[in-house]
Amino acid sequence: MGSYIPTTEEQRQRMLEIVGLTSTEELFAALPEEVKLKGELQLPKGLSELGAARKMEDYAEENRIFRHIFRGAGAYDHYIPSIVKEVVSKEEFVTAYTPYQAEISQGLLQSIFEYQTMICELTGLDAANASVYDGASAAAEGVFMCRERKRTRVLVSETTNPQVTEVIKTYCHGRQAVVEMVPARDGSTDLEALKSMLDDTVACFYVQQPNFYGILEDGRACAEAVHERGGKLIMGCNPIALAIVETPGECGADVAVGEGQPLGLPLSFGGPYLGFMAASRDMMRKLPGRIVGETVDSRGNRGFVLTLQAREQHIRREKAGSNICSNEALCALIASVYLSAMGPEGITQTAVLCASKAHYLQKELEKAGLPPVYKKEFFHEFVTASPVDGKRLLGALEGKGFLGGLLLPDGNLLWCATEKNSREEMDELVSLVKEVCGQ
Amino acid sequence: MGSYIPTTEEQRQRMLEIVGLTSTEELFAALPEEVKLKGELQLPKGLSELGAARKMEDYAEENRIFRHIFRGAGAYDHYIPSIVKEVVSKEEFVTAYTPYQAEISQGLLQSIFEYQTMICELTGLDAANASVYDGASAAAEGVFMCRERKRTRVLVSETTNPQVTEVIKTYCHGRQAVVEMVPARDGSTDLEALKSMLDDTVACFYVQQPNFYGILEDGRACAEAVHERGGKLIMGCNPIALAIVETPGECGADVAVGEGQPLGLPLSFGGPYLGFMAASRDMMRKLPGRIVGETVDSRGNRGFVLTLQAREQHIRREKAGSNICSNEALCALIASVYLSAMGPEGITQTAVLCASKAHYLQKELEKAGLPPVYKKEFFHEFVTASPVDGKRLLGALEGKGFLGGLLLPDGNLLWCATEKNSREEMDELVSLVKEVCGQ
Amino acid sequence: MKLIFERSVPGRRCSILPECDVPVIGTGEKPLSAAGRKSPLRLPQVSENDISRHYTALANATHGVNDGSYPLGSCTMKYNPKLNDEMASLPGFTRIHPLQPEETVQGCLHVLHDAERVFCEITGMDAMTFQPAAGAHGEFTGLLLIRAYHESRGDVKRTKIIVPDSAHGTNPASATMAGYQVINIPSTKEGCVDLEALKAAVGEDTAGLMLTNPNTVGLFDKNILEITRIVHESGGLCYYDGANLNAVMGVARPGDMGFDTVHLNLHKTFSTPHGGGGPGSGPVGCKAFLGKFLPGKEIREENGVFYRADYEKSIGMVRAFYGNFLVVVKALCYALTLGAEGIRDAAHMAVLNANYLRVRLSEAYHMAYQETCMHEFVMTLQPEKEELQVSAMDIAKALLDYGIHPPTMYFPLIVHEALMVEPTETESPENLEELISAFMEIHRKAQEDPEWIRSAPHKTEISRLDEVQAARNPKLHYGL
Amino acid sequence: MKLIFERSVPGRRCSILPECDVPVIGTGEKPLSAAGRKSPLRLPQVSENDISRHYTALANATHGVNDGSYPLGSCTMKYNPKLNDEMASLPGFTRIHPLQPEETVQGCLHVLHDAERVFCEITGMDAMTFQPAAGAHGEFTGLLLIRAYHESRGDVKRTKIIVPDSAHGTNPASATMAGYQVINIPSTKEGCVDLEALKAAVGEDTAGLMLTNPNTVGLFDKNILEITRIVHESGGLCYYDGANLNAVMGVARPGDMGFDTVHLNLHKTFSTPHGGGGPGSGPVGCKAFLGKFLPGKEIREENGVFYRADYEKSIGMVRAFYGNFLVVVKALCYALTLGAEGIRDAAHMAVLNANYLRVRLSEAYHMAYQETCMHEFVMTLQPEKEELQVSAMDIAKALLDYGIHPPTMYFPLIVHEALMVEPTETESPENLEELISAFMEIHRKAQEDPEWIRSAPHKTEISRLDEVQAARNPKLHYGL
Repeated sequence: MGSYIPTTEEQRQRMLEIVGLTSTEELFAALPEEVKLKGELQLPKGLSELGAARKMEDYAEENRIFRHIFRGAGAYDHYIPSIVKEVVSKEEFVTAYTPYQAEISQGLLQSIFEYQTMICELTGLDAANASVYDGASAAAEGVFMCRERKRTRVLVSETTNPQVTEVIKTYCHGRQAVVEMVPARDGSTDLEALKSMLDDTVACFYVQQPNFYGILEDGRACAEAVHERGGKLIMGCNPIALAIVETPGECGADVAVGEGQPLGLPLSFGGPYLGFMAASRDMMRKLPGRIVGETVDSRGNRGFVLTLQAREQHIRREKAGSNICSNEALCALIASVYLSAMGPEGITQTAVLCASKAHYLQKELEKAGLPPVYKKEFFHEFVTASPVDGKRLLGALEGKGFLGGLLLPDGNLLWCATEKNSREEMDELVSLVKEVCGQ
Repeated sequence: MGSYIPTTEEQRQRMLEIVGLTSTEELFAALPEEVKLKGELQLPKGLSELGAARKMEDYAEENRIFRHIFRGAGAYDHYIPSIVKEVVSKEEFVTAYTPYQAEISQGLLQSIFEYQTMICELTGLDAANASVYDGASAAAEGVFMCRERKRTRVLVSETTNPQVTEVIKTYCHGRQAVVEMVPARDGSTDLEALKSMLDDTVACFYVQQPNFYGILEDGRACAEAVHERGGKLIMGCNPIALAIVETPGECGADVAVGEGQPLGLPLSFGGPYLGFMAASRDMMRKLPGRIVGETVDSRGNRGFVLTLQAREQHIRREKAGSNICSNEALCALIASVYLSAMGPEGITQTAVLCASKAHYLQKELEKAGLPPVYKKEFFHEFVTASPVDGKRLLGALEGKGFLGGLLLPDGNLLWCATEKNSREEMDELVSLVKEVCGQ
Repeated sequence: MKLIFERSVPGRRCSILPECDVPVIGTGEKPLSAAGRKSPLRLPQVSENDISRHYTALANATHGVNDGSYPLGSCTMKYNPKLNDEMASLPGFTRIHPLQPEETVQGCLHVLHDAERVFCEITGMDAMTFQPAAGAHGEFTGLLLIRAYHESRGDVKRTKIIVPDSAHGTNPASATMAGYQVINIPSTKEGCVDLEALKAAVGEDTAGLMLTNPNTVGLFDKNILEITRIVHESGGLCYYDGANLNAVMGVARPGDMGFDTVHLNLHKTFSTPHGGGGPGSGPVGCKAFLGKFLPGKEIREENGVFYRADYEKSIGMVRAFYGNFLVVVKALCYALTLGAEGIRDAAHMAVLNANYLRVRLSEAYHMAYQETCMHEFVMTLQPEKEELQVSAMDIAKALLDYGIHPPTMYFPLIVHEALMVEPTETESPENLEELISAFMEIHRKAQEDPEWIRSAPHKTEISRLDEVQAARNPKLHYGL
Repeated sequence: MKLIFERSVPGRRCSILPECDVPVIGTGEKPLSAAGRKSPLRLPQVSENDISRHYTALANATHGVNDGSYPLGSCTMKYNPKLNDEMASLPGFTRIHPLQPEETVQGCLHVLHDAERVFCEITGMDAMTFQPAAGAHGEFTGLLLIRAYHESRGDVKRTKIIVPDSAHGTNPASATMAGYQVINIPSTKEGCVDLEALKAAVGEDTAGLMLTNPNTVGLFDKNILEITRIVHESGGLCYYDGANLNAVMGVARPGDMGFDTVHLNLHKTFSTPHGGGGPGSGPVGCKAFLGKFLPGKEIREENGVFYRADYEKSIGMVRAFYGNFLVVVKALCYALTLGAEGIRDAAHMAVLNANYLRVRLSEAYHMAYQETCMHEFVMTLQPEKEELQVSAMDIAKALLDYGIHPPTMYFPLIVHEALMVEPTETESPENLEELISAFMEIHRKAQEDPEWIRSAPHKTEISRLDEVQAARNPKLHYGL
């Protein structure tokens, strides 16, 4: 049995004496006999550290690491600078709790304040929170922010990542908000359809930028249409893309949310990830979760505290706008360090590299017989048809260490390229594709 | 080109102005034209961080990691507790220089003081230094400690790790010290031969415990023999074995040295490793390298400083006993944390596990047709004969992910087992051996 | 301390990425879109050295478990074994895309599968989802299960969730998020459920009850079987808030107390680090009859092969993918290390430490309840407040000068001037002794020099902060 | 701070290893040997939590490059890029046994091979060994090469090594270790080699000269070609101490200055962290004619396959295996990142930073030399010492209160009350500004209140320590 208990048997006895008991079992005398567990839990015998390490390594080795990844669809394989890993492994950051005691948590609080500033910069909006669970739950929380008594309809573009849509629906279900899908046209939101669906009962419209197919949506047109009918626009954004595309702020969005995983978080089979949220000044006090604000201490020094807590569940209880308290603080720290290491030039370079590689790949795949399905502007993902069965094509690639595009329900493939994909690697991918497609 | 220079072009210009120059080239005006490099160094173009990471990963992937290691011979595959890696990756420990400024280096100094205490405990001697380069150079430095004007002969047991012997010889060459080998008999030092070689010209005798063949030497008998003729005994010890075998102090050795790699350092293709050194009180001031001592500050608080610096080269220059200044401080820290995590029980358990596994393996290999060559007590290494060509046997094992014993020049094999080798793994090894040996 | 933005110098940068090896798109003459970003991107422009020193300074200004005791009630700030983090950082876990083909993620599915079995056994549940990313997220998920259950039976009149007034604030907030009306019921003097009040509250509109046991004052509710029976008889279901599981794991199981669904805080009970407020993991377990409603996918095994299957009537997803997977890896590693015996022993020691502290501190402080506590206990500083105008907050702040993280302040709401203390099982007797002597010294000083305590802390870089100004005139980002 | 031994509690432990799965030998009734250990093994008995907190406290009491500027002359305390450490911790390097078969260590041999090419190009040498583990170890190795060379020619009368009096103390110590007699020659006023003295010193007994250039006062010796010519003409060889290479890498090469052998301090010039005093790496390069004497094995490549070969007349090994291999990995990663351009740029910036600091500090401090310096410069506090009784040591200690690591004190020996300042290229102008303002403020205070400076530091946990007591009555381990 492994144990992290420092107390020796002798010390326990002494402590029990002082408490006035003779055995630890007596500590549980208040428990009715009927609820006490008879015997032991049916679990394997505890392991030594070496034994546990072996066991966990065995699990890890049952997975297959792909050296070449061309799949995104919500989780992106970006380069993580070494300094990011170094900084976020500092024990203080890893082991601290939520910074309730501001005087001994200024480092953590300041890091969140800096993170909030960076998210405001990326999104072009006025206020950001300290993060939520992931991009999908951020989208759902964003929708909750926009609900008003008479506005119960929630519009979501069909071009949204299906997982995000599903989470929005799950969150809305309990509250009887009606989620309706705005149809797509040639891979992007059908603006005419959107307009026709808008009325005074619509709380908000959620659109993803770039959308699930990698295509750039017309955020400004969406904002105009929605605002015209008094609704709110929520944009779900890829944070890397924000370096080179119009920001939610520039588009006129009310709320911006997104999955922060591209900002230095490893793929990790889907989590922990990072939901970021920002809002215009009007919506600031509706932001869920923790928010850090600047203030002064009793000696006039600048300091930081958790603020606007009056919104939160531990004060408002059932009247709170959200129940969230634990967020993804360490992931937010990762994003901050990542954005600092990249800087404005570096993050722009990342975006440009992603776009450039994806466009190169798209052209080369087209030559190899995989025509693009949509003709619109895209960022670093795109959809192609496949002349052969998609599963067979992907299987052949996997055999060579390539994780190809995601097979969509309609048989098309959703590809992704990032700054990590070299031309050489893409050329190799393309020749493998050619082989399978018999060119 | 990658760069870690923070200064921007504009800032450089401003600085140059203040210095009174117009270009950085002018800073080098003092250099004769003839020595200035014409053009650029002939090196590959500098890489981005991502590019450098790729390149280094490519190197690493050209190596083959063995999952099952049964080879020692100076580098041992022990389990490294997780806390060890965590502690020694703390930036302060990694990036600091030698603690010359004691007031802001108390942490580092204290850690070395603790390390010295642990080495004294392991070896049973009175004083230890802050470490030297590795076990082999520690042995050579130990020999230098024992040289006296009229004693120029250095005896080394033939059962010593050949690399250690070679380093001792290299070190002694310049100083005209004569290194002579004391023959072995049935795998351990021939005590009678030793006695016959001893006289008033012998400075010291170096014996390894357990010796290169894994066999336990009679340290006490060596000490008695050497001391009778006024020489010194240096024991080169495996630090794990010291938990269960007679210590150099108990044997009466004057100096103990050894390779500290088993104390939490990874194999790392041979380095960085850790040379530890300890000595009896008489020899204390002859210890080379840095030593930390306890003292008090001007307010009476306990504190630690580098001490006995009068021995060292930056004060004594050509009269110093050794030239060593950089040591292996971070490796010494690793050893300290390792020994703290293991504790007396844990380190004893490690030694017992090593011995038990090795004895099991030896018996099983014997059954598989690999008879032991020596019949003496051993710790966790032992020599067997091989009924088939050793290279062929090892090659077959390597094909299955097993790094087998080391092939010795005489065709025998030197095997090693540690606490990491499970019975299951050893049984698999043995059945592979049986296969090859045609049993 | 400077902000990272205040260290920024125009043009300074790290060199992370290589030049583009394909035709460049998205910048300059080849903009990606007419609607390119126009506003400047004012991120910090710093060197790697700047970053290293900046975050070193921030870390030094952050108190972690590695800096000292952290007896923050209800948060179970135990020591976080480093092995768990090391294992979660294996490339075989971190480099796995969540949408890889099933045969290439057998290890991940195996982890989720085994974690489900282990944590079901500990809670006495039959099935479990790891999608929820935190405790509150788990509560919400559990309530959606309850909703789905009633809806599946066409029982649409059940619109109310009963919550004791001593509950964590997340409980009522989660109930509201799940579309329920919250019925608060008062606690007894002992902080336990008032059976009469409960009986009065239940009815045909009762969807369920949310409860933590041991409760938020650190006592085990002896009437637990009666409580869950009353709710069940009304047709409602019982939800167990796992925040306090550390006290009873291996000793008693929510499933055996009559609960139908439960969430765990892996980041509390199973020693995965809190990360300054997350990522956590709030898996939700349930009895077999609720299993078909779980979110996400079920992980099944057949002949050693793991595969995903749809739940029959899933409530949908509450998060993308599989939840905070790496946190689950850490918790599983921890649970496998402890085993049945170690898990129970941790609970035993957590409770012994709490009682030892309670008894020792009773010499100076007033305990809100006199009984043997579970893993935590609540003190009331009401007497000190009245006599010396020294509040719970003042005592807490005074502890900062001793390098000790204060207990939870002003919770639960039912105790005035509350300090809730939870030492956890990983604090040694020597650490407890330090804690006790700090508490005692502070109490003594409060008598001798109350103003000194009221103006604490005195040794921290930053003194008490003006929270009112922060909220009244919110400054939520750096004014670039 | 408590010692780890003072945190020890009998019986406390971590649970690292599993039970034995084979018959137990070596303990109890089955002792390994009659001569088993008898004395108790008094190692600390602590929990993992104890260890985590103990070493957190020690780290907090240790100043690293991550804590602030570190202008320690002659030590080149530049920023250590994290990538280098990350790469050196790849399992593909750390999990390789040094005695694995050649075909399974191609990556390691490839690293050594490429590192040899890169560092030979930078130094202008033809061959290089990575066996030496530190600078002094390299010096010793280089001198053994010189010895082997003369011996191979039967030239046994060369028993002397010439060393300038400004040299690092390791130079004469290394010469002695290699069995040579040391001839100290004086420096000129400029800290350079006195050509006349050199000419007088050389002769038939000259084995060689040891020199660093730029020299230890931070000046480039303009007569370098003359110096090496004089030595060569006497039949001696020239050894280059690479401690100061950071100033001239990519600008001038020791090989082009006439040196025959050179050591590098990878842990200085090539930015591998110092680790509190090691592990370092002191590879030794040499001209072709010395190559056959190198220690260890030569790494050769044929058709992309790397293999080891014996040097023809090797001096033997100076360390087991291949040296501090992981340090070489870090240095190679660094050199590949910088490339030719970056390496030269680092030297340029290191020299510019030093000169900028020198010029700015000249406003208050007295410089030992007035010329344009290389990467470091020497101030003399002799005037302050005489006028105010404030010493170089006092100024250094006063800097501690500003969070700045002081410069090297009292070196070189030829300058009285010396402070040797080396900012390195990775300190930003803002950091230099902080350094300057600290130096200026201290200088001002030294005039106003010299006692305050003499009793510095004032803000550190520990004040000045009694070094005399430590040496007189050595207490070198904890009294268990």
